[in-house]
Amino acid sequence: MSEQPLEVPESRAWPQEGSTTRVPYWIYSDPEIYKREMERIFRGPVWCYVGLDAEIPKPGDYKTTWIGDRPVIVVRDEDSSINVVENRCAHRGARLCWAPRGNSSEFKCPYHHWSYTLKGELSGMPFRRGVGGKGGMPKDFDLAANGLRRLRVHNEGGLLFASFSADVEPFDRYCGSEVLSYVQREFSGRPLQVLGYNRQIITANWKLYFENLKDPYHATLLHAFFVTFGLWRADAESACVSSEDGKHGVMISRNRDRAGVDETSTLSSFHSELVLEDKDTVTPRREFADGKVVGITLFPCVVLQQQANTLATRHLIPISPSQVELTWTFFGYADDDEAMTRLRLRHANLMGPAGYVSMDDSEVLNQTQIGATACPDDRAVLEMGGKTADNCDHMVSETLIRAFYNYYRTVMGL
Amino acid sequence: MSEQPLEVPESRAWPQEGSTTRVPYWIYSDPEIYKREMERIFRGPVWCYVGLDAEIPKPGDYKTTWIGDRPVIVVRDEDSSINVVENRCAHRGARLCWAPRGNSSEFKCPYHHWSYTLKGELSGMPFRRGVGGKGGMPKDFDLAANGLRRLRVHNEGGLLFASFSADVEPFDRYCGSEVLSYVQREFSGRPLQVLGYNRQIITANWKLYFENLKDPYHATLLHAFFVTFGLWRADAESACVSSEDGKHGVMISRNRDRAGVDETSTLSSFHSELVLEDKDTVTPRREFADGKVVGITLFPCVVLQQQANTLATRHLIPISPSQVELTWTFFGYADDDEAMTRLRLRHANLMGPAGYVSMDDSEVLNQTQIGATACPDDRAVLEMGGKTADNCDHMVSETLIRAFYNYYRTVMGL
Amino acid sequence: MSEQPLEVPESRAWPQEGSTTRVPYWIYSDPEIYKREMERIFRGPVWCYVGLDAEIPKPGDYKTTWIGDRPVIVVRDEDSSINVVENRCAHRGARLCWAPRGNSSEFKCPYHHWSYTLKGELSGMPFRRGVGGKGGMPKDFDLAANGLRRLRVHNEGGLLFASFSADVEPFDRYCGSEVLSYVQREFSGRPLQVLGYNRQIITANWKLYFENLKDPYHATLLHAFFVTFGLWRADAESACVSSEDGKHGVMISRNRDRAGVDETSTLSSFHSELVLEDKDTVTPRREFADGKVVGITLFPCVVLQQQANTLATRHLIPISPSQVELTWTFFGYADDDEAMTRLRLRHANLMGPAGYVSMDDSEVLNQTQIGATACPDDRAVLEMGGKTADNCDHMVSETLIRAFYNYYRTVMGL
Amino acid sequence: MLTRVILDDLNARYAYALDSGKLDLWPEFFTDDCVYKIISNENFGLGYPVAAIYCDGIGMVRDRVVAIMQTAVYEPRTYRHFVGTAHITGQEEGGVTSEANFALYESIAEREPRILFVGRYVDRVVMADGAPRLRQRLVVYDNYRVFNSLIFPI
Amino acid sequence: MLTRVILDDLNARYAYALDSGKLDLWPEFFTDDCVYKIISNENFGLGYPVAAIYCDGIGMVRDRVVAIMQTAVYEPRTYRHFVGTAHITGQEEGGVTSEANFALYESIAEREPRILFVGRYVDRVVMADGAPRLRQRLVVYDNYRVFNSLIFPI
Amino acid sequence: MLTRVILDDLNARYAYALDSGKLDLWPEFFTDDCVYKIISNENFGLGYPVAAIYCDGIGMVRDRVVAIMQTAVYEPRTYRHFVGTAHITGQEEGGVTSEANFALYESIAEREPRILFVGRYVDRVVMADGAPRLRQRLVVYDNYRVFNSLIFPI
Ligand code: FES
Ligand code: FES
Ligand code: FES
Ligand SMILES: [Fe+3]
Ligand SMILES: [Fe+3]
Ligand SMILES: [Fe+3]
Repeated sequence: MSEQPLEVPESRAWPQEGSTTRVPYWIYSDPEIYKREMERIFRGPVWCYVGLDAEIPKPGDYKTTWIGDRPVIVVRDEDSSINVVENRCAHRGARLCWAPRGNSSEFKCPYHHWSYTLKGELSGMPFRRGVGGKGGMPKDFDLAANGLRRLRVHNEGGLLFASFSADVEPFDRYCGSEVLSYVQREFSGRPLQVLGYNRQIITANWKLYFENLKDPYHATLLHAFFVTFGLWRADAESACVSSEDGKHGVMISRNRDRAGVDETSTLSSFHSELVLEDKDTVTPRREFADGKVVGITLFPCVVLQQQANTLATRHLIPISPSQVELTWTFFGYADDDEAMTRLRLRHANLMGPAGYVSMDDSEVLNQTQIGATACPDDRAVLEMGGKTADNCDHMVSETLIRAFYNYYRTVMGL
Repeated sequence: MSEQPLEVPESRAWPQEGSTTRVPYWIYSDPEIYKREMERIFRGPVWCYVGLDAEIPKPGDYKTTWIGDRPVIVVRDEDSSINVVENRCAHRGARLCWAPRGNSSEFKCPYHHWSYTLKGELSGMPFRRGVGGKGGMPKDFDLAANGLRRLRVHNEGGLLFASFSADVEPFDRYCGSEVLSYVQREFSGRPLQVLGYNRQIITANWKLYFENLKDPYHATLLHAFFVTFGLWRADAESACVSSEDGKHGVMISRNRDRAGVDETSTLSSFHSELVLEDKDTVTPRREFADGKVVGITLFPCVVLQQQANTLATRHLIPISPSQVELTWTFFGYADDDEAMTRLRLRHANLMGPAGYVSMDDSEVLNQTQIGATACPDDRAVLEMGGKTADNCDHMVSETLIRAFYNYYRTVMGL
Repeated sequence: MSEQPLEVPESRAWPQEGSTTRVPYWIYSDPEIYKREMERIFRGPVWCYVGLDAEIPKPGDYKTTWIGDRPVIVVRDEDSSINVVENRCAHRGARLCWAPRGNSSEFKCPYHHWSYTLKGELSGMPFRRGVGGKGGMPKDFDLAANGLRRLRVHNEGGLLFASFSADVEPFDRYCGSEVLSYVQREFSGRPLQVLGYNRQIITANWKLYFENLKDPYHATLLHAFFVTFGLWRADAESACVSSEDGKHGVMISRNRDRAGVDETSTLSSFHSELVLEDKDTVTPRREFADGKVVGITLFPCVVLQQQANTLATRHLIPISPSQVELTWTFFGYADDDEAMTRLRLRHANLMGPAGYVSMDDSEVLNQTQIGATACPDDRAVLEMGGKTADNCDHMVSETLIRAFYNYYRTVMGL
Repeated sequence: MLTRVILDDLNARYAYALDSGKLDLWPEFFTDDCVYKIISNENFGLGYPVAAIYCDGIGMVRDRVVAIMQTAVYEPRTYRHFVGTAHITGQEEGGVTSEANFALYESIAEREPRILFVGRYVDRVVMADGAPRLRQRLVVYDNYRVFNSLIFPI
Repeated sequence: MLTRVILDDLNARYAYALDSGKLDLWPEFFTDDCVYKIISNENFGLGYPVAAIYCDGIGMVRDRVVAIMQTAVYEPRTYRHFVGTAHITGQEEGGVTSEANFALYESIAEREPRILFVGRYVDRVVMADGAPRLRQRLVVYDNYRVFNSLIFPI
Repeated sequence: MLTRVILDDLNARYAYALDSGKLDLWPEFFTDDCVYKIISNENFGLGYPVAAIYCDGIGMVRDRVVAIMQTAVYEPRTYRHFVGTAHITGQEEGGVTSEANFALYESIAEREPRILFVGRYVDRVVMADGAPRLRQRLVVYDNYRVFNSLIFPI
């Protein structure tokens, strides 16, 4: 039962002119491109983020989520291991679990009560042998052949990933050692505690959101709040690091003081007169030894955010070419003191749909989607910081986006 | 002016493996399949339900409805016969009748006042001969060639059917004798009275709703209310009957007492402690001599429901691959006594969008549509009661669905 | 970077039978036809209305609008000339201006602060030379090659038009002398003042709206208000005038008294008993020397309305095959006396989404869209006033629509 | 005695009980001989008796609660009621007749919030057991059809 | 004397009259010298006088009713008004100025119910002929444009 | 003393201040030691503290106003609040606890109006400086997620 072949018209050719520095706008709205992304990327040999281990602490705890356009259940088994199975009954296709979370010792489909173990094995159904000698399932019906599709799973320090592909690389090779070290810096195995969610629709293609987090330079201009309070500044000690193939990216910087006499203070986004009454909102407490602020885009669907004292995963769930659900899961470490939790919650004001900083992003990305959709045959120009996709030791660059699209074109055959 | 040829990709091949017992999920979401259904089924050689004779009792009474994606008017002519015409002006395409019902001696289009008889014949228009010697319609304009499209009509004991096809079989042959006998059991010509409507959107493909009414076995599991009060039980004397070609189906059972010591009482859906204060809600009065409860799916768009003392037609009007409007028309017999009407209204609590029983169906069908849409290339497994499509004398079977898809594949060329 | 070739299926063939008098319904709903319209018509060699000169009186004043599916900015430059540029940043595609209007000395993109002059020239961006010697744009980055797309502009007596095409004819040749004379009758250069907007979605294809204003005959039937108060009557001295190629049309008539003994008084839309308390609402003051009432459809996207004492442009902005935004800009002359302004506002009650007359149109056009969408393979019959597309000296004719589609077929290759 | 302000209080408590999921409190708002119906404006206007929910007496009101809680299968959701200012349309034996507009929103996981029902309450209110209670509440909805399911009372 | 509670009563009666289709009662809510406009927030904010419905004096209010009932061609529909708690913004000769938020839903056969208008009433209310009446009601709507048609007053 | 009618007045003034864009008046509705949160029903129900907007003390309320007015980048829009009749749920030291349903509509140029949030206020109201003020306002929203951005307070 192979997928329907995807036909992307030949006119969908990547711009020849400086191909690394040009991105055609049709990738943000073409439904055939979107279908191909679902197939080759989200159901391909990738590790998709599905949640935090701390969301389902007890055996039988489950959550439902999506990998691209496929619904899945993430469940903790009796032996505390994590299983990920498709959230779709093998009988006639009903979603098995209807609630976002729960605890159960088995999955029973409401329609005809087919029952599955937490591993997705079909364990039985009513009337299998008929009623009063009549009806029932055929003798040769094979329970073992009719279970749920089960995915490969990886738990990296509390971050849960799953893959539809049997051929996906081991997680460490998938990340590459440098990106992995940044992941492990935040997810070292130190137990996490969930602080809550923010869920929003971003009215833009999922890649535009991903690009936004591979673009450190916009944050020094668009985000007046950042600049004004020194949380992200173009003159801070910074770096841009990609995995070798370009699919993952890491933006590294440092929180600084309020801007002094430098490039920043001449920007229109810097408001020197602005003072907050609650200083704590913009005063991070140092918690990582290296003093860095790190944002990681882990292909294809998660951003790992550490900014001031707010930690979060941002899970991208594409809904259509022009919409993506963004689930922010805020967390701290289980051993955080009260003062740290207080800061994490205050700093969460920068993030989410009403975030002092993130609000700008959802607004500008919607505007980008409008522009890109209107003119599919035009293209973006990505030349800040040069025309290559090399790592760099500053943030005045679009190198991570260039690296990303080099990789994307390979996977997508574009 | 032939239809645009429909191109269903070759990859849309029916699963080879046990083709009678497998239904591919792409039939529930593919827009090309949907278009082909509108053409080959709804505008093909079928009898589509359009209403009850009792809805338009007086000459000039009309109602508007849809046959698949085509708007039609069902009207009682001066001589009390029933006409069905397309609800679309022959001039420039405006819908003629804008209200769900009314009474009129002619149809006059609001746009340019073209007028039609109740048979759909164009009878005239203003300014046909111009004004002051100027303008007007050409001399050779032929009123007779510019009427409304008129459909074939059949009235079966008060049930009204129409067909776009000149080649459709006579209604009795279309039903087959056995199914027809069940239709005539309820619609014997005994005058009906309308008790009211329930209209709902089912957020699922129309065929999923049709399947639901060809699946007696789900009702014993999903519908805890049914099981608990003995209105539908797997151990009741039952049968599944298809028309020979498989397109129509009849589910037959009996209302029983509350469950005793049998399979039912061990089901999770059986709630032995549950007691209603109003016993009448779950206590049918016997009205058919055979004591049977009968549900008929009459291809392609109506379910004839008799359950407890509630009688209704359920009219399926597809809106898109993922939505179908379901119009329930509740009725009784014109000579019902008051006590019977009281029961019909009470038992209507089981049905419709908030029905004690039907609510479960609209919920589970939406979940099935979600699952099927997400995984178009997977397929349903229909093996309950065997792998053939034969009639059976019990309800622990999916035989009626298997029969239906055998027929469907022929019509659809799949 | 050429457009993706548009594939309109061969089955989309114009009806052979009397091709000038038949319009197939698929042109109102087919998405490929719509795409081709955007390309060949709205981005083709046409003059698209974009607003009134009086909307942006001061240097730096701008408004945003759309030409078909492309967002544009209309701005008054320092030297008072008018520029029209695409509203989309050349960097990564964000819409530049987010508000419907404003005043600015430059356009600065919120995302990365690329700045453009009011002519659309890229004037610079932050960090072009990097920060602290790192990053920045490549040395060979050419500001001049990365500006906004600028459109050709024409100002006809206060009416602003723009074109994406370098090959568009001069405006006078584009109109033809007769149509141009009617345009100049109302837009003679006498200064205008804006009185306000009415914005509405018409739930119909944009061409159905355009047809409606090329169809003087419907107004005498559908619009009971018109007929009853003599504002538009079939027996008034009238004419229908097309440009030679058929794309523009002019309907000319006269306001008359209440209907007397003639064709009108026998119409069902004439209500002889109807009396208004406020007579001024239906009593125009003569303002044009010729005593005429003139409605002009200027291809492809504006209607110029003069009816009683209400003057307005009606701007058509297609949203999808089945929806068009209609922006009414009501205006008067800058030197109108108070009494005239009072009448203009009173007579505006006839127009817009709640207009005594226009309300009928939005209702009937929605019904036409429903009918046409349901039956794409059927066609309209346009024979009122004959089968040719000649001008005529009465209003009992569909000649302007026939002329329009003769032209449309040529442009669209249908 | 049964003033408009008292009816608004009653409606606020009614909405609060339903929206906070305290379904078991819902029967308290009715008299023993109550009639409660959720009926389309179409049926209501045509004089057809069929309703989406039809309760004739407090027993059927209580049965509805029990059935929803014990036998119904549905995706979890939240309802949110908005009730307009009440309008007293008449006086009658022991109480008043009144109407009030209502709107009902539905929120479900992974979906946008949706206006599910809009219409009016057609009420008969009396004092009973020391509190204003509904002898009749007809929930007459304007919307042509129900979007999928109606799980809880309105 | 014209308290907030009285204004809410007025608004409830007003909504009831319109929503129950008693269009002929609508002029009763106005004074003879009234101004009634349905105007976009865009025009209102820019100081443009053009309105979707513009009535200057009770005659034009009555004309609107007559024209809708006798000449307008439209698909049947139901409107449902929600008016928020009134807020008195000032006192003036013979009455008060006040504002109240409103939302208007439209229900049409074969369609889902739709939020058609949302905005605020900007009112001047006076006592006249023994009842509170509107000397001015500006229906200032927030929505950018009207979805197809506006048939009845708001 | 803090009656339901007074709470409705408070809510009407609160909605008026926000909907007419008088953001600088918004902090006036709170006590100095206030808590203001816009939090999903999901987080609220699970006991998770994270909120879309989290203000602990009047300073953070004022900071939010300043930041929106001076640093936020957003497309212009209008919000319109509807607040249901308040329901007093309890008495406590110096005031009352209460709840009221709310709905928030968003209108943006070139778009249809949209129901953006729907939910309930969970309030603690006290008299302070001669007026009823909010010691706590939890804006608990039912909708699963936020459609794009939330710019202004609710
Ligand atoms: S669909 Fe799950 S048991 Fe039938
Ligand atoms: S469209 Fe019906 S008369 Fe013209
Ligand atoms: S998108 Fe405009 S400056 Fe980057
Ligand atoms: Fe950002
Ligand atoms: Fe069922
Ligand atoms: Fe017209």
